[in-house]
Amino acid sequence: MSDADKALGTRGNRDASVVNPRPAGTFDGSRRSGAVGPGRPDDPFLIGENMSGGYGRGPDILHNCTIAVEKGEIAVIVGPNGAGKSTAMKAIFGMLELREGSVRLDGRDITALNPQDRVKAGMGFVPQVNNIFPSMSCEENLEMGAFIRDDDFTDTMTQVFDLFPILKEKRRQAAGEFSGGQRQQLAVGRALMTRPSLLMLDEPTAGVSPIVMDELFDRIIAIARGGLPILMVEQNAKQAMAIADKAYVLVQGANAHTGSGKELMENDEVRRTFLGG
Amino acid sequence: EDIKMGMSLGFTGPLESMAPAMRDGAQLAMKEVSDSGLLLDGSTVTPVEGDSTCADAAAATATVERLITAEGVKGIVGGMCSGETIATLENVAKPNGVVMISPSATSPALSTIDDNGLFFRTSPSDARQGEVMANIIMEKGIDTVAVTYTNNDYGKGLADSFQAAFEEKGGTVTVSSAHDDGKADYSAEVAALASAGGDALVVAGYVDQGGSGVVRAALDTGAFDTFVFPDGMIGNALVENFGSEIDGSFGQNPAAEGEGRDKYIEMAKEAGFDGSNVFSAESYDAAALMLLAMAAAGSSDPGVYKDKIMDIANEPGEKIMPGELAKAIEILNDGGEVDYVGATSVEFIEPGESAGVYREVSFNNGEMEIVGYR
Amino acid sequence: MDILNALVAFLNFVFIPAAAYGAQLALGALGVTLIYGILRFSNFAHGDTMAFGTAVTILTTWGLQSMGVTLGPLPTALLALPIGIAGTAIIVLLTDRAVYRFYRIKKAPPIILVMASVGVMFLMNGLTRLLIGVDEQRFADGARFVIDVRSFREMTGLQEGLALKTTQVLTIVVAVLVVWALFWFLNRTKSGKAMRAYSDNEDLALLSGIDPEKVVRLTWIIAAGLATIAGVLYGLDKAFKPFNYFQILLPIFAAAIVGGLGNPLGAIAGGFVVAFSEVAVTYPWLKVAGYLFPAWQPDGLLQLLGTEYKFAVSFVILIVVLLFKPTGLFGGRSV
Amino acid sequence: MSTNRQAASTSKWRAPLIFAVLAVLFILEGTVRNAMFSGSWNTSLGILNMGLISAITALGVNMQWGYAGLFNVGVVGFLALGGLAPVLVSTQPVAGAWQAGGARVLFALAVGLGTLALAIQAWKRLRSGRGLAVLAILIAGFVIYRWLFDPAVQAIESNSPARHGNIGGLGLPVLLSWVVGGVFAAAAAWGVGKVALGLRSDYLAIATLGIGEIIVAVLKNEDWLARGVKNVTAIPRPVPYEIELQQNPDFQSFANSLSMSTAEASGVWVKICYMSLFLVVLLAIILLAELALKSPWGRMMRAIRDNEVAAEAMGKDVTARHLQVFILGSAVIGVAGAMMITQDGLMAPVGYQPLRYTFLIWVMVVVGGSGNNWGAVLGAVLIWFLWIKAEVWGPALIALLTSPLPDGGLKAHLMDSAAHMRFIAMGLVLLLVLRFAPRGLVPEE
Amino acid sequence: MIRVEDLHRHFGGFRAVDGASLTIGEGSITGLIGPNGAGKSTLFNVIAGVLPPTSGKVYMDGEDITGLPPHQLFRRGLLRTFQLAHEFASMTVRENLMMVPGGQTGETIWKTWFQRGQIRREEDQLGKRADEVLEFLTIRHLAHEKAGNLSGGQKKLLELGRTMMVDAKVVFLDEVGAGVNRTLLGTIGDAIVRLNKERGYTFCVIEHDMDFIGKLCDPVIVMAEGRVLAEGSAADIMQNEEVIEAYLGTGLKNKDMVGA
Ligand SMILES: Nc1ncnc2c1ncn2[C@@H]1O[C@H](COP(=O)(O)OP(=O)(O)OP(=O)(O)O)[C@@H](O)[C@H]1O
Ligand SMILES: Nc1ncnc2c1ncn2[C@@H]1O[C@H](COP(=O)(O)OP(=O)(O)OP(=O)(O)O)[C@@H](O)[C@H]1O
Ligand SMILES: [Mg+2]
Ligand SMILES: [Mg+2]
Repeated sequence: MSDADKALGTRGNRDASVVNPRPAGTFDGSRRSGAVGPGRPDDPFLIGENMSGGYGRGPDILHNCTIAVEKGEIAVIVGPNGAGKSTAMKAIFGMLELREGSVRLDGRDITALNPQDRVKAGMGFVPQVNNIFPSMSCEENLEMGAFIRDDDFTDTMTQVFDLFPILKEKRRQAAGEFSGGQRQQLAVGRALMTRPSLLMLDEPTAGVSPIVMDELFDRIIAIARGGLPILMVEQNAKQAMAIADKAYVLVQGANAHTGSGKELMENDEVRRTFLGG
Repeated sequence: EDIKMGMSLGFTGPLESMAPAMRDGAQLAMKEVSDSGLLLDGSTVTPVEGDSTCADAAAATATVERLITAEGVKGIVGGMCSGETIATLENVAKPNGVVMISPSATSPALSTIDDNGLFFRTSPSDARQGEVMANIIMEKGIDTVAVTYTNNDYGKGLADSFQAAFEEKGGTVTVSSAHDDGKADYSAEVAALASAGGDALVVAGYVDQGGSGVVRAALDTGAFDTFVFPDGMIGNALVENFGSEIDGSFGQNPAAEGEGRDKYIEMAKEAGFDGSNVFSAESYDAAALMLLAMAAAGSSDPGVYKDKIMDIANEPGEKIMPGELAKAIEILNDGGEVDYVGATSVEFIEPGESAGVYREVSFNNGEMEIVGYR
Repeated sequence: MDILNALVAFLNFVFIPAAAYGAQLALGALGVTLIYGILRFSNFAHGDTMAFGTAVTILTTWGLQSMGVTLGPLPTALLALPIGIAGTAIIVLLTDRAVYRFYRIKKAPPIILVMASVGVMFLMNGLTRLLIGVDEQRFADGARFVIDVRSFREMTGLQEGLALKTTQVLTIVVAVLVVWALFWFLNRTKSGKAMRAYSDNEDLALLSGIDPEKVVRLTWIIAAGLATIAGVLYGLDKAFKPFNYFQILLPIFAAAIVGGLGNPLGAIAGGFVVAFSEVAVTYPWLKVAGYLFPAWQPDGLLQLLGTEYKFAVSFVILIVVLLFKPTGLFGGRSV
Repeated sequence: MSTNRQAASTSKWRAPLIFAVLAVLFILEGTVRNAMFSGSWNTSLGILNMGLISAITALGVNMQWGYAGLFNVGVVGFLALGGLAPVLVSTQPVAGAWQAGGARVLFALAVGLGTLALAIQAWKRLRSGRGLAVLAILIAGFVIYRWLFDPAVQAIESNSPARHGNIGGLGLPVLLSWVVGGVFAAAAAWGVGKVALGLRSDYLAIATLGIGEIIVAVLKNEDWLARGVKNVTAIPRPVPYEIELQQNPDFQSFANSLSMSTAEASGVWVKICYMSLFLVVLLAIILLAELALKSPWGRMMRAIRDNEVAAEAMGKDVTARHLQVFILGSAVIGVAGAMMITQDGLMAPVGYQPLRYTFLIWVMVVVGGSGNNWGAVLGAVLIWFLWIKAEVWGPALIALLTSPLPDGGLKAHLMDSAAHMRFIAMGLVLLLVLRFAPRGLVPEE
Repeated sequence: MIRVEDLHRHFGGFRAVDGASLTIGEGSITGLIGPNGAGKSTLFNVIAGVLPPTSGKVYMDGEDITGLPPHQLFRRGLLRTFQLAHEFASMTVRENLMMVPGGQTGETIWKTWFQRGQIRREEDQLGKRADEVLEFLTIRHLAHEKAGNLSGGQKKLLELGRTMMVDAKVVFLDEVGAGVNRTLLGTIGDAIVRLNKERGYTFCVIEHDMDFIGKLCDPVIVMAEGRVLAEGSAADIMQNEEVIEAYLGTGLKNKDMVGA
């Protein structure tokens, strides 16, 4: 999971012990889904509206935060470290209990659904960290992406391989042995395998080389234009803003600025304080 | 008066399968006395059980501590294993001056322990059995044997005393090796024994423990087909487990000639348990001895009745069989004397342990036959 | 020089018993390793789960026997096995529901689960004893031997005998089948892959739409199956006594660890390493040497160490194996 | 990476409160007589004393696991090794044993250790053919060792085998043996740690599991050392004997003034003496441990436990530190082992069962709250109390449960098996405690 | 300062580092870039003693340090950060920093029993230093938060912060920038320069953000397929055809589809 395992091989006291040291998951997989309610008229395709909430019994991280994305659009969330970007993504994906606010997708209120059911409802998510299955081979990782699909997914797999040739090359290798950037590519590939109707990416380009980043953005644009809405968190603000149809700047868990990518890029203050240069 | 009698036996732990029949035996005696209504002007006897775990000295000490200081028992049937018995005797019974009669702790170490006259046992020291066994084997014309013993003071003590006696008589012990009870597999032990060879295998273990495991493996691999079984192995379980596979084997256990034992087994059957189980009869006798001593001393104070136990166990006096406790108390109440024979032909030698009369048995056609007594 | 007799002696006393014992340990270790890999804790209740499963199977076997159902030369217990597995599966699922699930949801550190399993071990232990008592129980029937010592001697005319018990053959055959099936399941089926995925990264498994509760259930059912099979085979080959099933936990864990916890292949290899080192290192070579070099009359048993130390020896060997093969027998890969 | 690792701070009062509850339990046990409690101070103090010993053992385990994440599954072995010390240090010398072969045994052991050292050196120094060289050294060493060792052992063991047959003790004060017990265990820990630490962590598990078995096997089978399974009895005490007290007129009047029987008073008095000794040791260990834990040393240990790779990169010598705590923890366990044998007055190696001395201790540590010293103490005393009381409470529970059942086979069967309720009761208690205090009674702050 | 000679590190048959030779000059800020999987992190891990090399040598100040364990390298002043943050999750952020300096009196167990005063004084100083570092990294408010609860970027900052707790000679930074806000990254860049100028730290930086590399690093080393592909000033490198083809790329192709 960490590159320690991959880098350290056999030395040091860090393998299996009688007490399994591997981190367990972080959220409750046994939670049952509640009922799906009706959406509201004029809703965007996905909207997390007025979300407030935090981790466990801790303080609220999100304060009345709203994020939305339309079909065919790319929405980008930026903000300082610790602003709550990842938290907002998790909230939309049901991995966080919301104290207030609702999440609505495609005309339905899905606030009460658990993450598994949101996957079935067509949402795909690439988390910021721990986003691969380290001991499974690259190919199996992709297969797991297609877990909920019953149809033949070889086509999709070919597409992913076309997009990230390195994955094809290393298809039999355990993903835990991948370099940082390779993992990131695999993680995105895995999400694409789901054939989601909405793709959420938490810093998909962190650690990938410029050339791959360009490829990735190209692909994201193409996917979005194909009708699949994309919601992503990015620190690589310059590039991200350039392709964003809509951008949110989050500060301390609340919406600070909203607008199209260009608008925000042209706003001097925003650029200096949040986008770097 | 309501006299409480303690039973400190290993109801959980390695010998847990032996404990219930021992408890039932002791209870049988207590019930018999209690029902008679004759002891100390109609006193009743209430048994109190405690789990000595057999293996854990600390837990056993705590148990006996409870029996004595909290329940206020006047005597204890127990302990079960020698180590635990020594610990409880030293730490609890002796300081509190309570009598303990162990049905099953056979370690020679208990013969020499400084017990203030409080400790007795209805089983003989293993030192004696070793000799008897050596004789029996020699008489069968077998002069080389392999020995396997359960790795505790009982097994080790018996194996040592046997080896000494056997070698003195000119026999050869090809190997004397331990087996641990409750282990998953005995192939290694049997391989070693087989390699050493011998005309018979002496199994100084427990029938419902490693002892059977070793016999099983030895039979299956064809390593031995004649076995010698000392007391820990003799029991119905042996015949049930092996049937006619052990035909030609033989053994001995402390039990005296006469109707005492048969009678006891019958009584046990009526009471709903198997009296032929190991040390069940000894437990009956242990309880009976204490109760009769109380009658003789006219007091349930262990400090007083402890001195009567030897008298009760030995001559002179009227012979008392199992089931005749009421009669015995009557005699004692009238100032007479009894010689308790009981289920195991009790005969105590100094320092308060069974002299050791042994019953020789052999196995034929899947049955255990009594050959004689010595 | 009498190579044949030497070989037969070796096979009879070392190889065959150790192989059967190894297979029994391997099956046990497989269950431990599976739970470790997927549910992330060392299940100390596994030995008692084995005992429980065997107890249910025995009761069923007796039922079948009293109805006159038998399997010919094979033990009737095989027929009762499915019921034993089902019973055990129900019990472990109930325990999961009542005990482990809580900690799973709480994300308690694994040590808590380990200790909870100690609690379950106590409970299960008591339950088994309530169910069937503490005595040794016999339930093996059918033919005892494929070849027994006497007929082997007659057949071959050799001085040494060779016994091959039905249960030994059965143990090994079943072990091979079960292991094969498990591997096929884990590597080829969707559910198996889901289990591995869950073991790798719970959160991401969830994000891929895998239902964790289903994975957990499946794991327990398989573990119950493995435990019951291991327990019954062991009981058939040796004897059934609840206390022994606690004792067997130690070698099982040793086996699972040598193989690398969480690694099924390792568990199997570990089982055999433990079994063979226990039996072979303490084996006195006197008899074999006697056949090979009849002229040599050594006065000892040619035994490296007494059998009292067999377990100790097996541990030393395990550690040495690990020192020279630091990645464990089969790398550190988990399920 | 865990979301819910909220600093759910537990109340300051929690530990004192649980201590108070425990105290009440012991007082009840000492004063109230009913189906639940025995109402005897002897019982109560007896349980407490063993509880204190368990507490010290638990502290040792807690150092290893709670501070450093080292999983020691061989607690029983270190306890047993500690228990050897009173036998070797404080029992009376056996006449003739040393002459029979004491020096030769020591020499043989030295040769054995020397062989190992030589082999290790050879392995490190030599380049080519070192496998062969080491093997040759080991075989030669083993042969010499056995040649020296076997006759000496035979001689010692045949020196009045029924009563002695062992090398005997030095006749020194028994309190000294507590320290020696710690040293024995520390030495074994050093060996184990050298082999297993710094490698994969399952090595430690298997090495400790192994050393536990090996030590107990040695104690059982090496009769010359401590009579093996024949047990050593009459180990001297650091406190007076009850019988002596009972015969002392002053004590008799003292007992009378408390309106207790002399027998009871003497038992209580002896137990209080033991208790004081145990408490002194316990508190001293806790004090030292707390001082260390609340310093940069403790911080470093936590860092290592959290993330060894990073700690190593930050300049901490992880292996050396692991070795240090492993030795310290084992030494503490060894001291407890010596104390236990002193209190029992008996060394019976058969009693060293992993269930009781490894698993139960682990239960104590985890129930108490691993990483927290007071937690370990609480857990130990509580669990030990329950373990003993389960003997009574288990059957009581089953009687209660079966009371509505009609008399008959099932009820009789259940009542018959009541003794096994000890396990079930223990299991239930453990599960309940873990359920309501999943991070232990007194979690690490 | 650091010299790597013909270093190989193979995983099974795969050559992650395949004969890399390079030098990191004293007082430089050396950039290390290259495509994903080029072997940069592996190279770092070998230099930092986390992975043994298959063959080859690493020298520091002319001394052979190949295969020394990390804690000894730390004592020689070689520090590193991890690509995936390695925080001490259950300790507070402040403690994460305070544990770093070596040779603390309170780290010797018996001194914790007898030298309480000395330890307290040292702790005060360490605490101050830690607070300064936190201030600098803009996470002072998180001083008492458990490090495990930090956001991805904050953990990266902490990772960097640790190297600022001691006087290092040479610091290896493995993608400090990934996941860090760009404004903050600018500040970090400034800090690196300051440490380099004022305290004479040598840096070796892996980074995929070319702006950052361009501003900071001289020289820049490009790795590909386990070997050094090119070396030179940032400006040169960015013009290098080979580098552009393997690593930098030529920008977005689908740009025209933006802003429908
Ligand atoms: N333990 C391992 N087993 C097998 N292959 C490995 C292992 N670790 C790394 N690799 C392979 O070595 C190559 C180099 O990995 P490394 O992490 O050094 O890349 P990198 O240059 O740091 O890339 P990135 O920029 O993506 O972090 C990769 O192709 C990776 O798959
Ligand atoms: N598991 C957690 N438990 C408690 N608090 C958390 C947890 N994860 C994050 N936080 C806190 O929530 C706040 C927001 O974290 P989040 O991960 O959403 O930030 P982010 O905007 O994604 O930052 P980055 O760009 O660094 O990834 C941070 O202050 C962090 O300390
Ligand atoms: Mg984030
Ligand atoms: Mg990298």
